Amino acid sequence: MAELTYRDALKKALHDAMTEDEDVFVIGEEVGRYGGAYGVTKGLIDEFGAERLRDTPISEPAIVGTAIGAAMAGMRPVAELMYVDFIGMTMDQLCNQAAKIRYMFGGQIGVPMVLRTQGGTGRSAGAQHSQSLEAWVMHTPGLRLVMPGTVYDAYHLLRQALRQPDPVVFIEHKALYAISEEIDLDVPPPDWGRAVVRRTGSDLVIVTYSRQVHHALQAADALAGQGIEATVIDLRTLNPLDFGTIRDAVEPIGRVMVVSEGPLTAGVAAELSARITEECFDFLHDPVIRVAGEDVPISVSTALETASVPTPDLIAETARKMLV
Amino acid sequence: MAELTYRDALKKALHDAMTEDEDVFVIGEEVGRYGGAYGVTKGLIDEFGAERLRDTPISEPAIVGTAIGAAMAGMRPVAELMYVDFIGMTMDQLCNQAAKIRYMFGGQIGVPMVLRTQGGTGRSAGAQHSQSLEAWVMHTPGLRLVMPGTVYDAYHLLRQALRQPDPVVFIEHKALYAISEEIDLDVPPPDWGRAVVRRTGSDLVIVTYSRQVHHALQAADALAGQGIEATVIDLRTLNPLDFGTIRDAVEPIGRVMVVSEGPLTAGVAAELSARITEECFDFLHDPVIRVAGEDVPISVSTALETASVPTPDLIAETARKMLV
Amino acid sequence: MGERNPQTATGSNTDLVGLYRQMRRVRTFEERVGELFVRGLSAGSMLHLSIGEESAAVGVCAAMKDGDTFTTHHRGHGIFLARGADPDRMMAEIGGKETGYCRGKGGSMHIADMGLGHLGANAIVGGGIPAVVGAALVAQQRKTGAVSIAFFGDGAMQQGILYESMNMAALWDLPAVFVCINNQYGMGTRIDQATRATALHERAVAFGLNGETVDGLDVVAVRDAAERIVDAARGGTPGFLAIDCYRFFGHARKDKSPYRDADEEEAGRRKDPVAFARAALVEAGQDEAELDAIDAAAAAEMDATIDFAARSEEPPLSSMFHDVFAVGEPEPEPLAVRIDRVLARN
Amino acid sequence: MGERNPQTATGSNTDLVGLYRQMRRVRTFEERVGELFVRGLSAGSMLHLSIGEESAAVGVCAAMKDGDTFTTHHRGHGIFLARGADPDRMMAEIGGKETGYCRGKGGSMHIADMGLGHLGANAIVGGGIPAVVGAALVAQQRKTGAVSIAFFGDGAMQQGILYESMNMAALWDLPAVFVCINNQYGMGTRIDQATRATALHERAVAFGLNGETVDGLDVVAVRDAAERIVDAARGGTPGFLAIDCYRFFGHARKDKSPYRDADEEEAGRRKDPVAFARAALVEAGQDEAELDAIDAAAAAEMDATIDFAARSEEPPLSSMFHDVFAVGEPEPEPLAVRIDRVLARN
Ligand SMILES: Cc1ncc(C[n+]2csc(CCOP(=O)(O)OP(=O)(O)O)c2C)c(N)n1
Ligand SMILES: Cc1ncc(C[n+]2csc(CCOP(=O)(O)OP(=O)(O)O)c2C)c(N)n1
Ligand SMILES: [Mg+2]
Ligand SMILES: [Mg+2]
Repeated sequence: MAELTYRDALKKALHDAMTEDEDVFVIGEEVGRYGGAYGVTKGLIDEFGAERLRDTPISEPAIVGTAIGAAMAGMRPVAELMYVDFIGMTMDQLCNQAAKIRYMFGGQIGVPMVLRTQGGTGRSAGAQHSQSLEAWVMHTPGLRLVMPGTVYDAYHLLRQALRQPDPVVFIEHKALYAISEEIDLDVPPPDWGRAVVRRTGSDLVIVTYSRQVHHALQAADALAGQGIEATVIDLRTLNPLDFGTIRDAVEPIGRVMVVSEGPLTAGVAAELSARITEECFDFLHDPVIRVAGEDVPISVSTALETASVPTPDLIAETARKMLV
Repeated sequence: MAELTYRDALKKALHDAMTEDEDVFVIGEEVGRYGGAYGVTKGLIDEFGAERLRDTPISEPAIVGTAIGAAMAGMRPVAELMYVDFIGMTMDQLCNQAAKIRYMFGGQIGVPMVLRTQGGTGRSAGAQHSQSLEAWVMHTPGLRLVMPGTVYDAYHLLRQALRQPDPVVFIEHKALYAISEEIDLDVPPPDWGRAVVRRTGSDLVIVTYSRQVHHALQAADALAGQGIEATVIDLRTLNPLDFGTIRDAVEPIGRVMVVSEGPLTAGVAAELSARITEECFDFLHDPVIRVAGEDVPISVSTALETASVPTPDLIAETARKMLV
Repeated sequence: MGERNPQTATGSNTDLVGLYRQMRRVRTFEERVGELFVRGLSAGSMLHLSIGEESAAVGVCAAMKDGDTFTTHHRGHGIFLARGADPDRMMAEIGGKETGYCRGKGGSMHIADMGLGHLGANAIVGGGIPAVVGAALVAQQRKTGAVSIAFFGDGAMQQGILYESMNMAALWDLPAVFVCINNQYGMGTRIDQATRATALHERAVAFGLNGETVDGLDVVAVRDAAERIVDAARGGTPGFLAIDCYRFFGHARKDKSPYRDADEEEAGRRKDPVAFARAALVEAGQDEAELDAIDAAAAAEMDATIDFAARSEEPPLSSMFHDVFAVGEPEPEPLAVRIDRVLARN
Repeated sequence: MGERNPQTATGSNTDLVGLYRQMRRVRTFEERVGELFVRGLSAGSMLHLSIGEESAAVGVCAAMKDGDTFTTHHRGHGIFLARGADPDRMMAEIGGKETGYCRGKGGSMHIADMGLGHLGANAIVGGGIPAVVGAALVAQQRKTGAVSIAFFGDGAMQQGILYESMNMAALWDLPAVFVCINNQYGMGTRIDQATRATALHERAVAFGLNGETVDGLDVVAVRDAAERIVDAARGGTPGFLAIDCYRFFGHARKDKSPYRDADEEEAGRRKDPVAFARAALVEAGQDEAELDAIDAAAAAEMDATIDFAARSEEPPLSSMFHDVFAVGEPEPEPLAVRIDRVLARN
């Protein structure tokens, strides 16, 4: 058992993977000397050197493209995008190249790279540094999508991502880097692609991922005090999506809230809502309720920023309304 | 009344807008001398000159960025992306800049530009030239999204788009350019943002847009021969989304299929399904059924290409199953 | 076109005293931004100070005229101020307040003002560059005589969109100027760790632009170079200007620059364009008391900005739904309203 | 590293006869692609012929060695063939057939073969360029001695990603080469309508690369220039080579090039590297009958490709769900199956 932060768990995952497999290397802006904008790679350069913590110019499209080429040539790059907000510059390389190479080339070769990045609100970083863009990735066939919400998962999901044969987009949450947990990393993780039930309750099911797991658990605690018991599912990976775990929780309860920090319209919450409705229709007492980001850009004003995405209060309040 | 193709209706819309408003100009690859990869702008350069049909280098990010600057400086650019598949290179300019400028700058200024492009399957153009990526746009607050399915709409929606104060992404379908209709363009169009019921039937509602409107109508004809009557709604614009028209059709019938050419997961069909379920839950006999693109890249093989997206057969077959 | 320097309400900037005054105002403003942060009044820590780069902002703006437009990078306070911004509204924006230029939505990295031709600061490295191509295109077509200037850092020299934009500007003979404020660093990366091609203007020349590099120590030299480049652009030959300077402090407020050594930093900070201008003025016989008065006026002016920001209100929550689309368009439905509607089944 | 030209099973390519043979094979293959289209056997009309550009493909490939890797643009048939591709499998791929290099999923614009180091053709202009930076990085780290070459057209010179990629290659001393096949046109846009900077290699030089331009008329000159550039890259100095040639026909199969005049086209087609090599050989005393035999062999070889493609099967529908992810991973559930499941409520 050790007390570890999310940040350090990620660092340890990179450290351990790089120790085990000399083909793993990190490439991105400020990943080496600087140690990463959020400190995830701090110190790794001392152990592994500048070739394996490769600082790049500010050239996001070419960073992703370089990782693709390196992956095709046999190595395992971990490309870092400092903010997921910069993914817009790389969508061609990511979605037209990395995601399609195995398919277009008839299965000849894959692109075993991990694109590490971070998103979400929480630092008054404004409209271009606070987004949750996972829906774009989830919509693209050929990409895996991982969004760890806990320290333990930060470690193990990154280790698992680094064993995948296909490109993985790994999105951390900027508001989670400092959280810490007492964990035993030697406890074997769930299989790749499995969701985890973080809390069990018989009144409603909350399906979520990344930072919203914490918001949901906080809300669930508050609700428990008022006699409402929620099950909280942490999806952990959005592709693969573990629908079995969702179904098992939803069918006996029939009340579901899906929570995502991304904008409501055409987002991850829409997919979850549609899928749950399709597969569990006869069990639902109410429509699946989406609690998501407002359909607005994120403001730098802290007050507006906070109100633009789901809060524990909104989740709890919504749950109460669902159970009236 | 005149017989017009979708291609020529678009051309006429540009022509008429450029005639009325000298601030309207077209900018993009091969829009001038060449007349557009699909011939939409052919001949316009003769009338309006090379400044208003501005051929550009192959620099998609800067084309969109240039249009943004020109729009902010007071003109009305129509930027053309030859294929929507190239939008990946421009997602930063489109979604971090164009979409957010009004908001980030506190309402000081808007970006009244139209990004014209085309997508979809139908020409064995392979994985990087056949996509339906509208979900990425629909998920981005601040962007309007127009997807005309008919000749009349091609004309009027483009005219309306060119009067919007905000950025509009206008996605044509490559398989529609050659369709033709007898139309009277002087019939005033529906208000901006309104859906249209293309066909009325009392057994199920099909909600769709762009080329799939035709597939849905074909399927509806086939179904009619078998005693099944479908209502077909053509959304025309995905943002704004005219939910009222959907609701009015869905509530009395309670059976809904949504059809979209884009990949199923986290796509437009998911949003429509979620929204319809939320708002019409008590009226639904069955879950909303999504008929969408398979979660695969598009192949160049015609056989695979055709089978990768909804066909009239699949729509009809699904409808029959829904009514068993 | 108007005269150069519409911003000099407080005196001509074309003489060195005026340039000095503007640089001092910028320097002092940035110091107050630091204070705002320390006092917990800023919205977040993403504050990028342009201390050490004042000659770039002031020198280039001295070459601009009424009607010209520009975009900046994330380190753009000094440029906007030199161009005539109201420092109160800037500071309020940095504090995320309703009285700010963007009503508290934009913050330090997204200040803009259409009245002064500021088409926007940008938090995407390179993101604001192509907009000047569009603005220049409009100036050319409408024959307004205006130029449009993109300001960015040395880090943006490695963003492809710069080359696409410069190529278009050259191809179309646009009145566009690309100004690279080379403070030697992009976060922790020194320019020679980002490229082998450190003679930055040569890249622009290879694309067919007018290109120069100037030492930012001397604001007069910067202004003169900027006048050459900007005037040529006004005449249809787009240009590029690199201004060498040094980022005195960390990348943003929390960065202590551990990646560079103290000696280098000390030497870098000796390249101080404000001190250099002051010394030159004194050397030329300028009365020091007058310079002290300028400094004092700047201090008073900028002190007031903090009070203004502190006194200003946060934007109302309802403003969250404004300005996604134009006024008059329906606003997005707030989630809570929507959820109530869904649960009420109507 | 191996010898140069692993592809020359049919004879050494380092002499002009060998180079001629390869160019003839490319020319003849492309002619057959045209036939495939006319006969309705191709998958679509997005077929981009490299007729007129044979010296670029053959000359550069002559400088490559076993283990080298490369990417191409959409007009890459000739390059791949010169590198040793099986023309049958190429033609089958162009026809969208199961026996093709990519099992009919990729087609003309997405041919690839890992065995020959072909990391893939690309339908995105510029899209394949940065991958060679990655491949070169691996070659450098593993000290394999290989180079990685990006082939692209003059149109891609205006894509920003090229500059980002070249900058990285220079910064890291990578064994990477950027080859621009300048056929003067990007669709209907002549190079001087796309840029003011038509001395293309100067841009690479400004980024710190080795850069040259060579006339593509003479394949020997191309090969020699390619050897200089490629050998230097193998030694850690990345390079850029522009090869001047002319796109003899339209952009793709349906384009009749109405935007260029007949005189220009005729003059352009006189810059025929195949005819030039043949004339040079004859001049040097080469027996013409031998050259005729080479031509005949190429014709026979390439005729057979059409039969092969025509005889081959379409890929089975089930293959639609293969290769989205690696073998062994669950495949996407077919929509029809899913719908049945939903409607059956299980
Ligand atoms: C596209 C993009 N990539 C990375 C970043 C993160 N970032 C912000 S500023 C910066 C350094 C920029 O350096 P430079 O352009 O020299 O400007 P300076 O900060 O020195 O003024 C980086 C990497 C960003 N904001 N946008
Ligand atoms: C990113 C992108 N933009 C535009 C296109 C459409 N397009 C295909 S080929 C081409 C011209 C390319 O010219 P060049 O690079 O010179 O290659 P060439 O066709 O002459 O071989 C264009 C514009 C594309 N495929 N990808
Ligand atoms: Mg800098
Ligand atoms: Mg070309």
